Amino acid sequence: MSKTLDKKHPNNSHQEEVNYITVDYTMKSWFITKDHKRIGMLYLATVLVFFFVGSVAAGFVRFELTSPTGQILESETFNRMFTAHGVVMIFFFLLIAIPAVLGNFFLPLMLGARDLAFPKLNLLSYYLYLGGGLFGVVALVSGGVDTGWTFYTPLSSMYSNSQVVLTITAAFITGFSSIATAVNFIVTIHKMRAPGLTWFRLPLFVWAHYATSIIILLGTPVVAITLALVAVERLFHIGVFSPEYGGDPVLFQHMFWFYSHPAVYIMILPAMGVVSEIIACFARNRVFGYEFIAASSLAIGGLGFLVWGHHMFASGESYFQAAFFSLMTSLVAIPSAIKVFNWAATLYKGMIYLTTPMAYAIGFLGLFVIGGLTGLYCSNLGVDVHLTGTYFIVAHFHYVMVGGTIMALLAGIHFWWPKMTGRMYPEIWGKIGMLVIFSGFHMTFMPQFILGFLGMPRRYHYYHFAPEFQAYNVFSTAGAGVLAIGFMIPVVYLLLSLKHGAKAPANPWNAKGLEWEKTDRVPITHNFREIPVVTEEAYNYSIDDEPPIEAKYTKFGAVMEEKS
Amino acid sequence: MSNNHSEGHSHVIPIPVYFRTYLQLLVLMFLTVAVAVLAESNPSLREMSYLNNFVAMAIATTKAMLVVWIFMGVKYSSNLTKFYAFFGFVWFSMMFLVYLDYAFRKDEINTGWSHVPANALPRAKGIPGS
Amino acid sequence: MALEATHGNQMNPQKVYEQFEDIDQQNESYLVGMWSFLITEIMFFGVLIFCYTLYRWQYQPSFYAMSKLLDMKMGTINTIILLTSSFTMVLAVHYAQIQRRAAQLYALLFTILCAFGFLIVKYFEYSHKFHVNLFPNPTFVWPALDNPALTASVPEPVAKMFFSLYFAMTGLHGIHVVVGILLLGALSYLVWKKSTLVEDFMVTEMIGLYWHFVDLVWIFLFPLFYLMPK
Amino acid sequence: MKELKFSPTQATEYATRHDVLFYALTALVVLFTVLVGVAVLYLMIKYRASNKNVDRTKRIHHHLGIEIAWTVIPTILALIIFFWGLLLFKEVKTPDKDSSDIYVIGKQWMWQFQHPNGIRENNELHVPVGRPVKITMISQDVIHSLYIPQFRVQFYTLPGRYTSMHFTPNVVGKFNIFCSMHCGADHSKMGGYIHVLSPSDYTKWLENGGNRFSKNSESMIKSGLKTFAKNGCSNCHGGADTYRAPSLHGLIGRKRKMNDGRVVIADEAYIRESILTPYNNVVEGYEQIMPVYDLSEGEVLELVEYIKSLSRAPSMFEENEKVYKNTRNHVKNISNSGEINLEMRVDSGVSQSSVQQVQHVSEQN
Repeated sequence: MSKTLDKKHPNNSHQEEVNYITVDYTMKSWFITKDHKRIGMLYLATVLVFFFVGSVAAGFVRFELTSPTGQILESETFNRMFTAHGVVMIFFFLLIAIPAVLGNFFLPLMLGARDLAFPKLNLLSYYLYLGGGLFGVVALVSGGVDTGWTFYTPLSSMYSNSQVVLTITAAFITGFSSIATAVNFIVTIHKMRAPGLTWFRLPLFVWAHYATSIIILLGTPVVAITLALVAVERLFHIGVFSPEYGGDPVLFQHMFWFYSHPAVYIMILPAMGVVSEIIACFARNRVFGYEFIAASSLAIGGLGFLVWGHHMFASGESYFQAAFFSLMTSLVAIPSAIKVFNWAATLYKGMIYLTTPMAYAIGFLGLFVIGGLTGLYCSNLGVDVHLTGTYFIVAHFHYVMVGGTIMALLAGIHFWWPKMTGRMYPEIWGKIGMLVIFSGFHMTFMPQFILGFLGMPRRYHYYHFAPEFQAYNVFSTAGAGVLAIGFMIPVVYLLLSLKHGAKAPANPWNAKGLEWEKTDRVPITHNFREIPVVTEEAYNYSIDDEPPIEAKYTKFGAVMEEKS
Repeated sequence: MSNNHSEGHSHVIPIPVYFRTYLQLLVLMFLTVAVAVLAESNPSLREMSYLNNFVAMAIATTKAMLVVWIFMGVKYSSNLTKFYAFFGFVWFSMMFLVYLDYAFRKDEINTGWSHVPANALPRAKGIPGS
Repeated sequence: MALEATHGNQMNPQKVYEQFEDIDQQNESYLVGMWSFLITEIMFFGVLIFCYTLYRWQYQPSFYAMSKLLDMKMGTINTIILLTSSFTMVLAVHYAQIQRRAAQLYALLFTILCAFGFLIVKYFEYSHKFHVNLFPNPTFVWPALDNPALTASVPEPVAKMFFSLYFAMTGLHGIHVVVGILLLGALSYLVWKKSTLVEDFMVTEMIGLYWHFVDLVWIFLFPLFYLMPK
Repeated sequence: MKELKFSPTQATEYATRHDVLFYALTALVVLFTVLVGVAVLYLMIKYRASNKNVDRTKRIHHHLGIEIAWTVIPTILALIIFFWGLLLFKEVKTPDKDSSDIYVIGKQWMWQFQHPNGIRENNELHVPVGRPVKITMISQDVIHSLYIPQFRVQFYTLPGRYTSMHFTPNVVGKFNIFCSMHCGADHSKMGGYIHVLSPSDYTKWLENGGNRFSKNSESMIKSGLKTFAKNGCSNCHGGADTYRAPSLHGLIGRKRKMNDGRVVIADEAYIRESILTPYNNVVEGYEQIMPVYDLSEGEVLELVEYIKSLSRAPSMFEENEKVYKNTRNHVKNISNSGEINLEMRVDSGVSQSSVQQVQHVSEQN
């Protein structure tokens, strides 16, 4: 079970191997593919485009804020910029990134399945996403939207002059893409596990995606119909949240956050799954408290639905409800804390290799711990009345979402890059990139905590009446520059590695798991030559395992076969 | 690869079972209409509005259960399908936590909009003596 | 009948797709997949039903008065129509399982007929509401129907709210009925053409589940809107 | 550049108490971050693969005791923090009995403050130091949020509903007012200053009629009384309960039983609702005969202030009766000549066009 095919039969690098990439080279074969791996790669390319768009908008916002009176933009344009940043990053990047890219690619591989349960639905979900994204781009091009990504009524339903309906349509369609993916994942996890792969042998990545899918299933339709009601209110004057109709705008916030708070867990749970995989692999140790991490995923998924009220402590919601939701929010921190402690304990007596994926995973820990703990301020009734709606919140959720999700996405991409593309990337650049991102991140968002405590409201364009804000804003913008450079580094060397990277062996990290041990160097179209049978627990690592490949073999142009 | 001796799938339910369910549904529907009409016409019953509400929703729920259980075949499906069939209904009830807000907003009563279109409402000017 | 019940699947033409191991796994996957999709539909309508209960709780007397503007007879007729269509739908599934294509086709066509019947009744209801201008648009007329008692007891914003919810909920349900007609129409066409695509009864079963769900929603909408007690 | 500030001024006692919790939380966050950070770094270094000299035998992968420990301890800490926050929240939601009222209308993109004595200010608010202030707020268009960082308080102003907040400034100075809820194009311009004045300065300011902003000719109570008389409220709501309507004297804080069985405590929101949507609250024993009045938020606030004044002291009631009698004649004279247009009246056609951005007549002020 420990030896892979390739080690016995080293690849002849000149001979063309048939895998999911080389099986067909036509454009058409990519765009009508039903192969989950190809769809995953399509998703990867698309989310990166949206990430770029969202980052440019963020760049404008940060640049604008270096001066108390703004730099180049009008207030209306500024509003459209931060809304574009929020909408694109959340609806088209963060919610999609890990599940649709890594989940799509690796869930069937980890389960020992030939494909997801419904491959056509999977392709449809990609095109829904693409369609939603196009609507989003059209909305951006045709003037953008200025309500903030939260679309609070009655600003969005009655007062805004921007492309609210188009943007909502985009989010609505993308929501259905998420639902299709979630249905696919749930069915696949339930029904398509390989023989012997019991629930408690599943990789934690799968557990995390299961919890995520359930949240998507239960939450997404709620926000979809809520936003649709706002659009309908604008178009046909059928209003449910409009004060003009006797409605209550706070009800919109209830319904919106009923999904949008759990949505945070849609972003962070898969990230936690990725980190569990990587830490176990590079500590050469079984994950400490496997059951607790798995259960805490489900606990986060369940409790995550009972905390939405903490977005509205200052909204005039009833005292009783505020207290209930504050309590639940304090408690939802516990499962996350359990995970962090268990990851740390996994390192104990480990055989730790600080490879690039591991570096990113540790970076994830560093950012997520701060992001998670600052959530305590936001859950707290007393403190939140001061902090809600300020930059403190902005900093907090960027620590969770950017620090958590993006670091984990990068970690995952680096971890599985050899499997996805069959190429290695240069280790040294990987670590440099990670360091730049990590420090740039702190530079950008640490000052925002102080800004928030000082009382700078979010979404402010001018602050000439409070000059003490400027120093922090300038520092934050400088950090954003570092962060931007940091994000360039992996993009550059990963793209270069496609051509110049050393050819990766089937299992360069000597990792456990069906996706590493039972597949070809790059998986074939239906993943496995024969359906594997699982006989052992997940993460059955030992210190006697062969180490991951050494850094010198990962340089551009290196030849991998030297190793064997 | 098709196997024709499988146990777990394609329960062919005899038509009388369906027909009986259909009749039950119709009876329940007429019952709920009858209750509503009766409650409307009878002033003494009209006072018991909560009871009427309860009856209407109980009948609706029973009808829904019949449809889910027999017509949608959940009765004959695996436990997994049963779980997913009822999970949604259970989770939907989570939304009613919002009542925690509205039921306890003592000092902050939700009211209408002050800018009610003037032409649509009886004007205060018509009051004699002002 | 008992014979059919035991031997119905003997000439099973179900095809197993390559990602599945066997037909049981495939069928179960479809069922779980469809039900998890229906969960999203439940939450979808759930939001509207929840908003409705909340506002009805807040404006109970007005909502009661407004519900008298709806036609209970039409609502009842529509309920009967949908229940009947649900029944013919299960017949279609039944005949699909035992491979009686002609019977299946007739059952499907009758179901479509019912769906159109539902829409026609709905059309009369809607057009009446539009005619007396009860659609909450900027030209919404209140008081409507020359009913001074109603006007005195129900303020315009609440009247608008009631009809907003009425049109939003029945409208969304109507859209589902239209989608159902499209699905059933495509299915009937394929059955009529003896297409191999629909030899597998699961296709009919899935569309059936969807159609029953549409019925299910109406089962709740009917008492909520038409049979409102004071 | 000014020197770096790390925390905003504490301008109320509540702010001090708030900051204690804030810093306690910060200590907790730092403690756990350092704990996890040090543990991870220590383990990373100690168990690095190149270090062959550590004991890696007897690995453990499950330990129920440890799991329970690190579940229970954070839970307890979270609960402590929660209850601490709950106490603060109770404080920030419960105004002092003897606080003076200030009314706020939020609109795109300005704050209108209204003192009971009739002084109106836009985007600036003058309050005396050391006296509790209760702010009753409403929005005229979208959701805003009145935020004063130095007082550590903010609450939404919602369209169609009163919210309130309160504070007792104890530092003389000038502090920022922000709108912390995104409210459209000029969201960031929707700010201003709150001037906390010493008692002597405040008196001076009052005497000057609120320096550069025009003082209304009459107090809010008087304006409210005028509105009251103009709309004929007094025809039914007199000094005592009549068969047509209950009296409004001593209304505030009293329990009212509705004819549908609800018991409601009469407060500002109740009064507002009863004026604008009388059909929602019909007191037990009365018929729904009160019509719906079309009033601006400003007028409603004045009415609320007037009706509240009816409950303050019996002597005030008599005084008001006197004033009322005088003004009724006065109002009658005016209303014969034409309709009174109060300053803060809002265009009532607003709600008819909801797609386009509605232009309010805010420039009046």
